[in-house]
Amino acid sequence: MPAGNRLIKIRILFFASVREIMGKEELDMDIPDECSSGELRSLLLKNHPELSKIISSSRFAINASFADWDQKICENDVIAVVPPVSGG
Amino acid sequence: MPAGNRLIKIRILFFASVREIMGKEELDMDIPDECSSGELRSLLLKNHPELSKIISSSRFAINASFADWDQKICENDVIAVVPPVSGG
Amino acid sequence: MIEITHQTIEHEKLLEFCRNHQYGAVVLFLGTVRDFSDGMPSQSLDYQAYEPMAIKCMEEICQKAKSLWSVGKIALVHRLGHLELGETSVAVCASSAHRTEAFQACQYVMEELKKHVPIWKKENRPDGKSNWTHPE
Amino acid sequence: MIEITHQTIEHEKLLEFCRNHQYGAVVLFLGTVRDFSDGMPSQSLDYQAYEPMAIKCMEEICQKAKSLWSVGKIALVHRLGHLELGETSVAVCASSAHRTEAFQACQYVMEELKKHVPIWKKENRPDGKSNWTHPE
Repeated sequence: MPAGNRLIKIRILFFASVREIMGKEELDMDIPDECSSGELRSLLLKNHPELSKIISSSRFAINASFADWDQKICENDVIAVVPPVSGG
Repeated sequence: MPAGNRLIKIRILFFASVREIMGKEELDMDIPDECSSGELRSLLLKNHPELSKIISSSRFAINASFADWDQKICENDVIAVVPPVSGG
Repeated sequence: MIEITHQTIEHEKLLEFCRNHQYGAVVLFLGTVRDFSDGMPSQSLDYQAYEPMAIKCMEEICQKAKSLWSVGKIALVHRLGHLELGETSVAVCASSAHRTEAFQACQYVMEELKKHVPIWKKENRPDGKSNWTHPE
Repeated sequence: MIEITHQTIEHEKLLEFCRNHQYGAVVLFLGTVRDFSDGMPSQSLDYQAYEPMAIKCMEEICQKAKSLWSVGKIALVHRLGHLELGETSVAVCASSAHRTEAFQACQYVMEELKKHVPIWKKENRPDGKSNWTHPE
Protein backbone atom coordinates (compact mmCIF):
# COMPACT_ATOMS: atom_id res chain seq x y z
CA MET A 1 0.00 0.00 0.00
CA PRO A 2 1.67 3.30 -1.01
CA ALA A 3 1.60 6.07 1.62
CA GLY A 4 -0.39 8.44 -0.59
CA ASN A 5 -0.55 12.10 0.27
CA ARG A 6 -4.30 12.11 0.26
CA LEU A 7 -7.34 9.86 0.23
CA ILE A 8 -9.76 9.54 -2.72
CA LYS A 9 -13.38 8.50 -2.69
CA ILE A 10 -14.36 5.44 -4.68
CA ARG A 11 -17.32 3.08 -4.85
CA ILE A 12 -17.13 -0.72 -5.02
CA LEU A 13 -19.96 -2.82 -6.50
CA PHE A 14 -20.73 -6.39 -5.48
CA PHE A 15 -22.55 -9.08 -7.46
CA ALA A 16 -23.78 -12.64 -7.07
CA SER A 17 -22.08 -14.57 -4.24
CA VAL A 18 -19.84 -11.58 -3.44
CA ARG A 19 -22.96 -9.54 -2.78
CA GLU A 20 -24.34 -12.34 -0.60
CA ILE A 21 -21.16 -12.52 1.46
CA MET A 22 -20.94 -8.74 1.84
CA GLY A 23 -24.66 -8.38 2.53
CA LYS A 24 -24.73 -5.24 0.43
CA GLU A 25 -24.72 -4.11 -3.21
CA GLU A 26 -22.05 -1.44 -2.87
CA LEU A 27 -19.52 0.11 -0.55
CA ASP A 28 -18.10 3.62 -0.56
CA MET A 29 -14.47 3.76 0.53
CA ASP A 30 -11.73 6.31 0.97
CA ILE A 31 -8.53 4.82 -0.37
CA PRO A 32 -5.00 6.20 -0.82
CA ASP A 33 -4.44 8.17 -4.00
CA GLU A 34 -2.44 6.24 -6.64
CA CYS A 35 -3.82 2.97 -5.31
CA SER A 36 -3.84 0.22 -7.93
CA SER A 37 -6.59 -2.28 -8.59
CA GLY A 38 -4.44 -5.03 -7.01
CA GLU A 39 -3.75 -2.88 -3.94
CA LEU A 40 -7.47 -2.25 -3.53
CA ARG A 41 -8.01 -5.99 -3.65
CA SER A 42 -5.52 -6.46 -0.79
CA LEU A 43 -7.21 -3.69 1.20
CA LEU A 44 -10.65 -5.23 0.66
CA LEU A 45 -9.36 -8.67 1.70
CA LYS A 46 -7.76 -7.26 4.86
CA ASN A 47 -11.11 -5.73 5.90
CA HIS A 48 -13.18 -8.71 4.66
CA PRO A 49 -11.20 -11.96 4.94
CA GLU A 50 -14.46 -13.84 4.30
CA LEU A 51 -14.06 -12.82 0.63
CA SER A 52 -10.69 -14.58 0.20
CA LYS A 53 -11.97 -17.65 -1.67
CA ILE A 54 -14.21 -15.86 -4.16
CA ILE A 55 -11.79 -12.95 -4.66
CA SER A 56 -9.04 -15.34 -5.73
CA SER A 57 -11.05 -16.21 -8.84
CA SER A 58 -12.53 -12.74 -9.45
CA ARG A 59 -11.49 -9.99 -11.81
CA PHE A 60 -11.93 -6.29 -11.06
CA ALA A 61 -13.52 -3.77 -13.39
CA ILE A 62 -12.88 -0.05 -13.24
CA ASN A 63 -15.71 2.06 -14.63
CA ALA A 64 -17.25 -0.94 -16.37
CA SER A 65 -14.05 -2.19 -18.06
CA PHE A 66 -11.96 -5.12 -16.92
CA ALA A 67 -8.78 -3.78 -15.25
CA ASP A 68 -5.26 -5.14 -14.87
CA TRP A 69 -4.06 -5.47 -11.30
CA ASP A 70 -1.56 -2.63 -11.76
CA GLN A 71 -4.12 -0.18 -13.15
CA LYS A 72 -4.35 2.96 -10.99
CA ILE A 73 -7.67 3.98 -9.48
CA CYS A 74 -8.80 7.61 -9.66
CA GLU A 75 -11.15 9.74 -7.56
CA ASN A 76 -14.81 8.76 -8.05
CA ASP A 77 -13.99 5.62 -9.99
CA VAL A 78 -16.52 2.81 -9.74
CA ILE A 79 -14.88 -0.54 -9.12
CA ALA A 80 -16.73 -3.81 -9.59
CA VAL A 81 -15.70 -7.15 -8.16
CA VAL A 82 -16.47 -9.59 -11.01
CA PRO A 83 -16.57 -13.22 -9.87
CA PRO A 84 -16.61 -15.92 -12.59
CA VAL A 85 -19.59 -15.21 -14.82
CA SER A 86 -22.40 -17.65 -15.56
CA GLY A 87 -24.76 -15.92 -17.97
CA GLY A 88 -26.26 -17.63 -20.97
CA MET B 1 -28.21 -54.23 -73.27
CA PRO B 2 -28.90 -57.86 -72.41
CA ALA B 3 -31.22 -59.70 -74.76
CA GLY B 4 -33.79 -60.45 -72.09
CA ASN B 5 -36.42 -63.08 -72.68
CA ARG B 6 -39.19 -60.64 -71.94
CA LEU B 7 -39.95 -56.97 -71.46
CA ILE B 8 -40.95 -55.39 -68.14
CA LYS B 9 -42.97 -52.25 -67.57
CA ILE B 10 -41.33 -49.42 -65.63
CA ARG B 11 -41.98 -45.73 -65.07
CA ILE B 12 -39.33 -43.00 -65.22
CA LEU B 13 -39.80 -39.67 -63.38
CA PHE B 14 -38.24 -36.40 -64.49
CA PHE B 15 -37.48 -33.32 -62.41
CA ALA B 16 -36.14 -29.79 -62.79
CA SER B 17 -34.18 -29.23 -66.04
CA VAL B 18 -34.61 -32.89 -67.03
CA ARG B 19 -38.37 -32.36 -66.92
CA GLU B 20 -37.97 -29.19 -69.01
CA ILE B 21 -35.88 -30.97 -71.63
CA MET B 22 -38.25 -33.96 -71.78
CA GLY B 23 -41.36 -31.78 -71.75
CA LYS B 24 -43.06 -34.26 -69.44
CA GLU B 25 -43.09 -35.38 -65.82
CA GLU B 26 -42.91 -39.10 -66.46
CA LEU B 27 -42.48 -41.75 -69.09
CA ASP B 28 -43.71 -45.35 -69.11
CA MET B 29 -41.30 -47.73 -70.83
CA ASP B 30 -41.01 -51.40 -71.61
CA ILE B 31 -37.43 -52.44 -71.00
CA PRO B 32 -35.64 -55.79 -71.12
CA ASP B 33 -35.92 -57.87 -67.98
CA GLU B 34 -32.70 -57.89 -65.89
CA CYS B 35 -31.85 -54.41 -67.15
CA SER B 36 -29.58 -52.49 -64.76
CA SER B 37 -29.87 -48.86 -63.79
CA GLY B 38 -26.82 -48.06 -65.94
CA GLU B 39 -28.27 -49.91 -68.92
CA LEU B 40 -31.51 -47.97 -68.57
CA ARG B 41 -29.44 -44.78 -68.62
CA SER B 42 -27.84 -45.85 -71.91
CA LEU B 43 -31.25 -46.72 -73.36
CA LEU B 44 -32.69 -43.36 -72.29
CA LEU B 45 -29.71 -41.51 -73.79
CA LYS B 46 -30.02 -43.38 -77.07
CA ASN B 47 -33.69 -42.33 -77.37
CA HIS B 48 -33.08 -38.81 -75.99
CA PRO B 49 -29.57 -37.61 -76.86
CA GLU B 50 -30.62 -34.11 -75.75
CA LEU B 51 -30.28 -35.40 -72.16
CA SER B 52 -26.59 -36.26 -72.50
CA LYS B 53 -25.21 -33.24 -70.65
CA ILE B 54 -27.53 -33.33 -67.66
CA ILE B 55 -27.53 -37.15 -67.42
CA SER B 56 -23.75 -37.17 -67.06
CA SER B 57 -24.09 -35.43 -63.69
CA SER B 58 -27.32 -37.15 -62.59
CA ARG B 59 -27.89 -40.08 -60.27
CA PHE B 60 -30.76 -42.55 -60.66
CA ALA B 61 -33.13 -43.58 -57.90
CA ILE B 62 -35.11 -46.83 -57.91
CA ASN B 63 -38.30 -46.70 -55.86
CA ALA B 64 -37.16 -43.53 -54.07
CA SER B 65 -33.68 -44.78 -53.10
CA PHE B 66 -30.45 -43.82 -54.82
CA ALA B 67 -29.26 -46.75 -56.94
CA ASP B 68 -25.86 -47.96 -58.06
CA TRP B 69 -25.43 -48.28 -61.84
CA ASP B 70 -25.32 -52.08 -61.63
CA GLN B 71 -28.56 -52.35 -59.63
CA LYS B 72 -31.16 -54.46 -61.48
CA ILE B 73 -34.56 -52.98 -62.29
CA CYS B 74 -37.71 -55.03 -61.66
CA GLU B 75 -41.21 -54.97 -63.10
CA ASN B 76 -43.19 -51.88 -62.01
CA ASP B 77 -40.18 -50.16 -60.47
CA VAL B 78 -40.29 -46.37 -60.45
CA ILE B 79 -37.01 -44.86 -61.60
CA ALA B 80 -36.18 -41.20 -61.03
CA VAL B 81 -33.52 -39.25 -62.85
CA VAL B 82 -32.01 -37.11 -60.10
CA PRO B 83 -29.93 -34.23 -61.45
CA PRO B 84 -27.69 -32.35 -58.96
CA VAL B 85 -29.95 -31.10 -56.17
CA SER B 86 -30.30 -27.49 -55.09
CA GLY B 87 -32.70 -27.42 -52.18
CA GLY B 88 -32.14 -25.33 -49.08
CA MET C 1 -41.39 -33.21 -37.42
CA ILE C 2 -40.34 -33.66 -41.05
CA GLU C 3 -42.45 -31.90 -43.62
CA ILE C 4 -42.65 -30.66 -47.17
CA THR C 5 -45.18 -27.89 -47.64
CA HIS C 6 -46.56 -25.56 -50.27
CA GLN C 7 -47.61 -23.06 -47.57
CA THR C 8 -45.64 -20.40 -45.71
CA ILE C 9 -43.27 -22.05 -43.22
CA GLU C 10 -44.31 -21.15 -39.68
CA HIS C 11 -40.99 -21.39 -37.87
CA GLU C 12 -42.71 -20.92 -34.51
CA LYS C 13 -44.11 -24.44 -34.91
CA LEU C 14 -40.63 -25.91 -35.25
CA LEU C 15 -39.47 -24.02 -32.15
CA GLU C 16 -42.49 -25.24 -30.19
CA PHE C 17 -41.85 -28.80 -31.33
CA CYS C 18 -38.20 -28.73 -30.20
CA ARG C 19 -38.39 -26.69 -26.97
CA ASN C 20 -38.55 -28.85 -23.89
CA HIS C 21 -37.65 -28.60 -20.21
CA GLN C 22 -34.94 -31.21 -20.73
CA TYR C 23 -33.10 -29.24 -23.40
CA GLY C 24 -31.48 -25.93 -22.54
CA ALA C 25 -30.35 -25.10 -26.08
CA VAL C 26 -32.48 -24.58 -29.16
CA VAL C 27 -31.03 -23.61 -32.55
CA LEU C 28 -33.22 -22.56 -35.46
CA PHE C 29 -31.97 -22.06 -39.00
CA LEU C 30 -34.01 -20.28 -41.65
CA GLY C 31 -33.04 -20.22 -45.30
CA THR C 32 -34.73 -17.29 -47.00
CA VAL C 33 -34.95 -16.10 -50.59
CA ARG C 34 -32.31 -13.45 -51.02
CA ASP C 35 -31.63 -10.79 -53.58
CA PHE C 36 -28.49 -12.17 -55.16
CA SER C 37 -27.22 -15.63 -55.87
CA ASP C 38 -23.81 -16.00 -57.48
CA GLY C 39 -23.88 -12.29 -58.33
CA MET C 40 -27.10 -12.46 -60.34
CA PRO C 41 -30.19 -10.75 -58.96
CA SER C 42 -33.07 -13.13 -58.30
CA GLN C 43 -36.63 -11.93 -58.40
CA SER C 44 -38.23 -15.10 -57.08
CA LEU C 45 -37.63 -18.82 -56.82
CA ASP C 46 -39.57 -21.97 -57.59
CA TYR C 47 -38.85 -25.19 -55.70
CA GLN C 48 -39.70 -28.65 -56.95
CA ALA C 49 -39.15 -32.00 -55.23
CA TYR C 50 -39.44 -35.72 -55.71
CA GLU C 51 -41.63 -35.64 -52.64
CA PRO C 52 -41.70 -39.22 -51.30
CA MET C 53 -37.96 -39.58 -51.76
CA ALA C 54 -37.26 -36.13 -50.34
CA ILE C 55 -39.24 -36.92 -47.19
CA LYS C 56 -37.41 -40.23 -46.83
CA CYS C 57 -34.01 -38.53 -47.24
CA MET C 58 -34.96 -35.82 -44.75
CA GLU C 59 -35.93 -38.48 -42.20
CA GLU C 60 -32.67 -40.35 -42.74
CA ILE C 61 -30.63 -37.18 -42.28
CA CYS C 62 -32.39 -36.31 -39.03
CA GLN C 63 -31.93 -39.87 -37.72
CA LYS C 64 -28.26 -39.71 -38.61
CA ALA C 65 -27.91 -36.36 -36.81
CA LYS C 66 -29.46 -37.89 -33.72
CA SER C 67 -26.97 -40.77 -33.88
CA LEU C 68 -24.01 -38.38 -34.24
CA TRP C 69 -24.87 -35.89 -31.50
CA SER C 70 -26.73 -35.97 -28.24
CA VAL C 71 -29.71 -33.99 -29.44
CA GLY C 72 -33.25 -33.94 -28.18
CA LYS C 73 -35.56 -33.11 -31.02
CA ILE C 74 -35.06 -32.13 -34.63
CA ALA C 75 -37.58 -30.50 -36.93
CA LEU C 76 -37.08 -29.98 -40.67
CA VAL C 77 -39.52 -28.35 -43.07
CA HIS C 78 -38.93 -27.48 -46.74
CA ARG C 79 -41.18 -25.28 -48.82
CA LEU C 80 -42.08 -26.03 -52.45
CA GLY C 81 -43.64 -23.96 -55.22
CA HIS C 82 -43.25 -20.26 -55.88
CA LEU C 83 -41.40 -18.12 -53.31
CA GLU C 84 -40.94 -14.38 -53.34
CA LEU C 85 -37.95 -12.46 -51.96
CA GLY C 86 -37.61 -12.80 -48.20
CA GLU C 87 -39.78 -15.87 -47.83
CA THR C 88 -38.51 -18.90 -45.93
CA SER C 89 -37.58 -21.85 -48.16
CA VAL C 90 -36.28 -24.14 -45.42
CA ALA C 91 -36.32 -24.27 -41.63
CA VAL C 92 -34.35 -26.59 -39.36
CA CYS C 93 -34.58 -26.65 -35.59
CA ALA C 94 -32.59 -28.76 -33.11
CA SER C 95 -32.68 -28.88 -29.34
CA SER C 96 -30.16 -30.34 -26.96
CA ALA C 97 -29.10 -30.19 -23.34
CA HIS C 98 -25.98 -28.34 -24.52
CA ARG C 99 -25.56 -25.68 -27.14
CA THR C 100 -22.63 -27.12 -29.12
CA GLU C 101 -24.59 -30.24 -30.03
CA ALA C 102 -27.64 -28.20 -31.02
CA PHE C 103 -25.53 -26.00 -33.34
CA GLN C 104 -23.71 -28.96 -34.87
CA ALA C 105 -26.83 -31.03 -35.47
CA CYS C 106 -28.68 -28.10 -37.04
CA GLN C 107 -25.76 -27.26 -39.33
CA TYR C 108 -25.24 -30.93 -40.26
CA VAL C 109 -28.89 -31.30 -41.29
CA MET C 110 -28.61 -28.26 -43.58
CA GLU C 111 -25.35 -29.47 -45.17
CA GLU C 112 -26.75 -32.93 -45.87
CA LEU C 113 -30.06 -31.56 -47.13
CA LYS C 114 -28.26 -29.40 -49.67
CA LYS C 115 -26.13 -32.32 -50.81
CA HIS C 116 -28.61 -35.18 -51.06
CA VAL C 117 -32.30 -34.35 -50.80
CA PRO C 118 -34.03 -34.40 -54.22
CA ILE C 119 -35.27 -30.82 -54.22
CA TRP C 120 -34.49 -28.32 -56.95
CA LYS C 121 -34.57 -24.55 -57.18
CA LYS C 122 -35.39 -22.47 -60.23
CA GLU C 123 -34.19 -18.87 -60.18
CA ASN C 124 -36.45 -16.35 -61.86
CA ARG C 125 -34.53 -13.24 -62.84
CA PRO C 126 -35.77 -9.69 -63.36
CA ASP C 127 -35.01 -10.02 -67.13
CA GLY C 128 -37.62 -12.78 -67.37
CA LYS C 129 -35.15 -15.62 -67.72
CA SER C 130 -35.27 -18.55 -65.38
CA ASN C 131 -32.90 -21.42 -64.72
CA TRP C 132 -32.99 -24.61 -62.74
CA THR C 133 -29.98 -24.70 -60.45
CA HIS C 134 -27.85 -27.83 -60.69
CA PRO C 135 -24.59 -27.31 -58.77
CA GLU C 136 -21.53 -28.98 -60.31
CA MET D 1 -30.17 -4.88 -31.22
CA ILE D 2 -28.43 -5.48 -27.89
CA GLU D 3 -30.66 -5.62 -24.84
CA ILE D 4 -30.96 -6.69 -21.24
CA THR D 5 -34.53 -7.17 -20.12
CA HIS D 6 -36.58 -8.24 -17.11
CA GLN D 7 -39.45 -9.27 -19.40
CA THR D 8 -40.07 -12.42 -21.41
CA ILE D 9 -37.72 -12.53 -24.41
CA GLU D 10 -39.72 -12.31 -27.62
CA HIS D 11 -37.46 -14.14 -30.05
CA GLU D 12 -39.65 -13.16 -32.97
CA LYS D 13 -38.34 -9.60 -32.57
CA LEU D 14 -34.75 -10.78 -32.98
CA LEU D 15 -35.69 -12.74 -36.11
CA GLU D 16 -37.51 -9.73 -37.53
CA PHE D 17 -34.52 -7.52 -36.79
CA CYS D 18 -32.08 -9.85 -38.56
CA ARG D 19 -34.14 -11.06 -41.56
CA ASN D 20 -33.42 -9.12 -44.68
CA HIS D 21 -33.61 -9.60 -48.45
CA GLN D 22 -29.82 -9.42 -48.63
CA TYR D 23 -29.25 -12.29 -46.22
CA GLY D 24 -30.36 -15.78 -47.13
CA ALA D 25 -29.39 -17.40 -43.83
CA VAL D 26 -30.72 -16.63 -40.37
CA VAL D 27 -29.64 -18.53 -37.25
CA LEU D 28 -31.41 -18.12 -33.92
CA PHE D 29 -30.15 -19.57 -30.65
CA LEU D 30 -32.31 -19.77 -27.54
CA GLY D 31 -30.96 -20.69 -24.14
CA THR D 32 -33.79 -21.95 -21.96
CA VAL D 33 -34.05 -22.96 -18.32
CA ARG D 34 -33.75 -26.71 -18.20
CA ASP D 35 -34.48 -29.35 -15.61
CA PHE D 36 -30.99 -30.43 -14.72
CA SER D 37 -27.67 -28.68 -14.49
CA ASP D 38 -24.61 -30.75 -13.58
CA GLY D 39 -26.87 -33.56 -12.47
CA MET D 40 -28.79 -31.50 -9.93
CA PRO D 41 -32.45 -30.68 -10.59
CA SER D 42 -33.15 -26.95 -10.89
CA GLN D 43 -36.54 -25.58 -10.05
CA SER D 44 -35.92 -22.05 -11.28
CA LEU D 45 -33.10 -19.59 -11.92
CA ASP D 46 -32.36 -15.99 -11.01
CA TYR D 47 -30.11 -13.90 -13.20
CA GLN D 48 -28.24 -10.80 -12.06
CA ALA D 49 -25.99 -8.49 -14.09
CA TYR D 50 -23.70 -5.51 -13.82
CA GLU D 51 -25.94 -3.96 -16.42
CA PRO D 52 -23.93 -1.08 -17.96
CA MET D 53 -20.84 -3.26 -18.24
CA ALA D 54 -22.82 -6.24 -19.53
CA ILE D 55 -24.36 -4.13 -22.30
CA LYS D 56 -20.93 -2.79 -23.21
CA CYS D 57 -19.44 -6.31 -23.33
CA MET D 58 -22.36 -7.58 -25.40
CA GLU D 59 -21.84 -4.75 -27.90
CA GLU D 60 -18.12 -5.49 -28.12
CA ILE D 61 -18.76 -9.19 -28.72
CA CYS D 62 -21.23 -8.48 -31.53
CA GLN D 63 -18.83 -5.97 -33.12
CA LYS D 64 -16.05 -8.52 -32.94
CA ALA D 65 -18.28 -11.18 -34.52
CA LYS D 66 -19.01 -8.79 -37.39
CA SER D 67 -15.29 -8.24 -37.89
CA LEU D 68 -14.57 -12.00 -37.93
CA TRP D 69 -17.35 -13.14 -40.28
CA SER D 70 -19.27 -11.64 -43.12
CA VAL D 71 -22.54 -11.30 -41.25
CA GLY D 72 -25.41 -8.97 -41.83
CA LYS D 73 -27.14 -8.29 -38.56
CA ILE D 74 -26.72 -9.62 -35.05
CA ALA D 75 -29.21 -9.37 -32.20
CA LEU D 76 -28.48 -10.35 -28.60
CA VAL D 77 -30.90 -10.19 -25.68
CA HIS D 78 -30.33 -11.48 -22.13
CA ARG D 79 -33.03 -11.84 -19.52
CA LEU D 80 -32.54 -10.93 -15.83
CA GLY D 81 -34.51 -11.68 -12.68
CA HIS D 82 -36.50 -14.79 -11.86
CA LEU D 83 -37.01 -17.43 -14.58
CA GLU D 84 -39.08 -20.57 -14.38
CA LEU D 85 -38.36 -23.87 -16.16
CA GLY D 86 -38.59 -23.58 -19.93
CA GLU D 87 -38.29 -19.80 -20.09
CA THR D 88 -35.73 -18.20 -22.41
CA SER D 89 -32.72 -16.72 -20.61
CA VAL D 90 -30.79 -15.63 -23.69
CA ALA D 91 -31.44 -15.23 -27.41
CA VAL D 92 -28.90 -14.60 -30.17
CA CYS D 93 -29.73 -14.14 -33.82
CA ALA D 94 -27.36 -13.67 -36.76
CA SER D 95 -28.05 -13.25 -40.45
CA SER D 96 -25.68 -13.60 -43.37
CA ALA D 97 -25.66 -14.16 -47.10
CA HIS D 98 -24.35 -17.67 -46.39
CA ARG D 99 -25.26 -20.15 -43.69
CA THR D 100 -21.80 -21.08 -42.41
CA GLU D 101 -21.07 -17.51 -41.37
CA ALA D 102 -24.45 -17.14 -39.69
CA PHE D 103 -23.90 -20.33 -37.67
CA GLN D 104 -20.35 -19.39 -36.71
CA ALA D 105 -21.20 -15.83 -35.68
CA CYS D 106 -24.16 -16.97 -33.60
CA GLN D 107 -22.13 -19.64 -31.84
CA TYR D 108 -19.20 -17.27 -31.27
CA VAL D 109 -21.46 -14.70 -29.61
CA MET D 110 -22.79 -17.34 -27.21
CA GLU D 111 -19.30 -18.64 -26.34
CA GLU D 112 -17.97 -15.15 -25.65
CA LEU D 113 -21.05 -14.14 -23.69
CA LYS D 114 -20.66 -17.12 -21.38
CA LYS D 115 -16.97 -16.36 -20.87
CA HIS D 116 -16.91 -12.62 -20.35
CA VAL D 117 -20.22 -10.84 -19.88
CA PRO D 118 -20.83 -9.92 -16.20
CA ILE D 119 -24.07 -11.82 -15.72
CA TRP D 120 -24.61 -14.42 -13.01
CA LYS D 121 -27.05 -17.25 -12.52
CA LYS D 122 -28.44 -18.52 -9.24
CA GLU D 123 -29.90 -22.03 -9.25
CA ASN D 124 -32.89 -22.58 -7.00
CA ARG D 125 -33.31 -26.25 -6.16
CA PRO D 126 -36.41 -28.19 -5.16
CA ASP D 127 -34.94 -28.68 -1.64
CA GLY D 128 -35.04 -24.91 -1.11
CA LYS D 129 -31.30 -24.40 -1.43
CA SER D 130 -29.93 -21.92 -3.92
CA ASN D 131 -26.44 -21.23 -5.20
CA TRP D 132 -24.81 -18.63 -7.36
CA THR D 133 -22.96 -20.34 -10.17
CA HIS D 134 -19.30 -19.37 -10.55
CA PRO D 135 -17.61 -21.73 -13.02
CA GLU D 136 -13.97 -22.55 -12.21
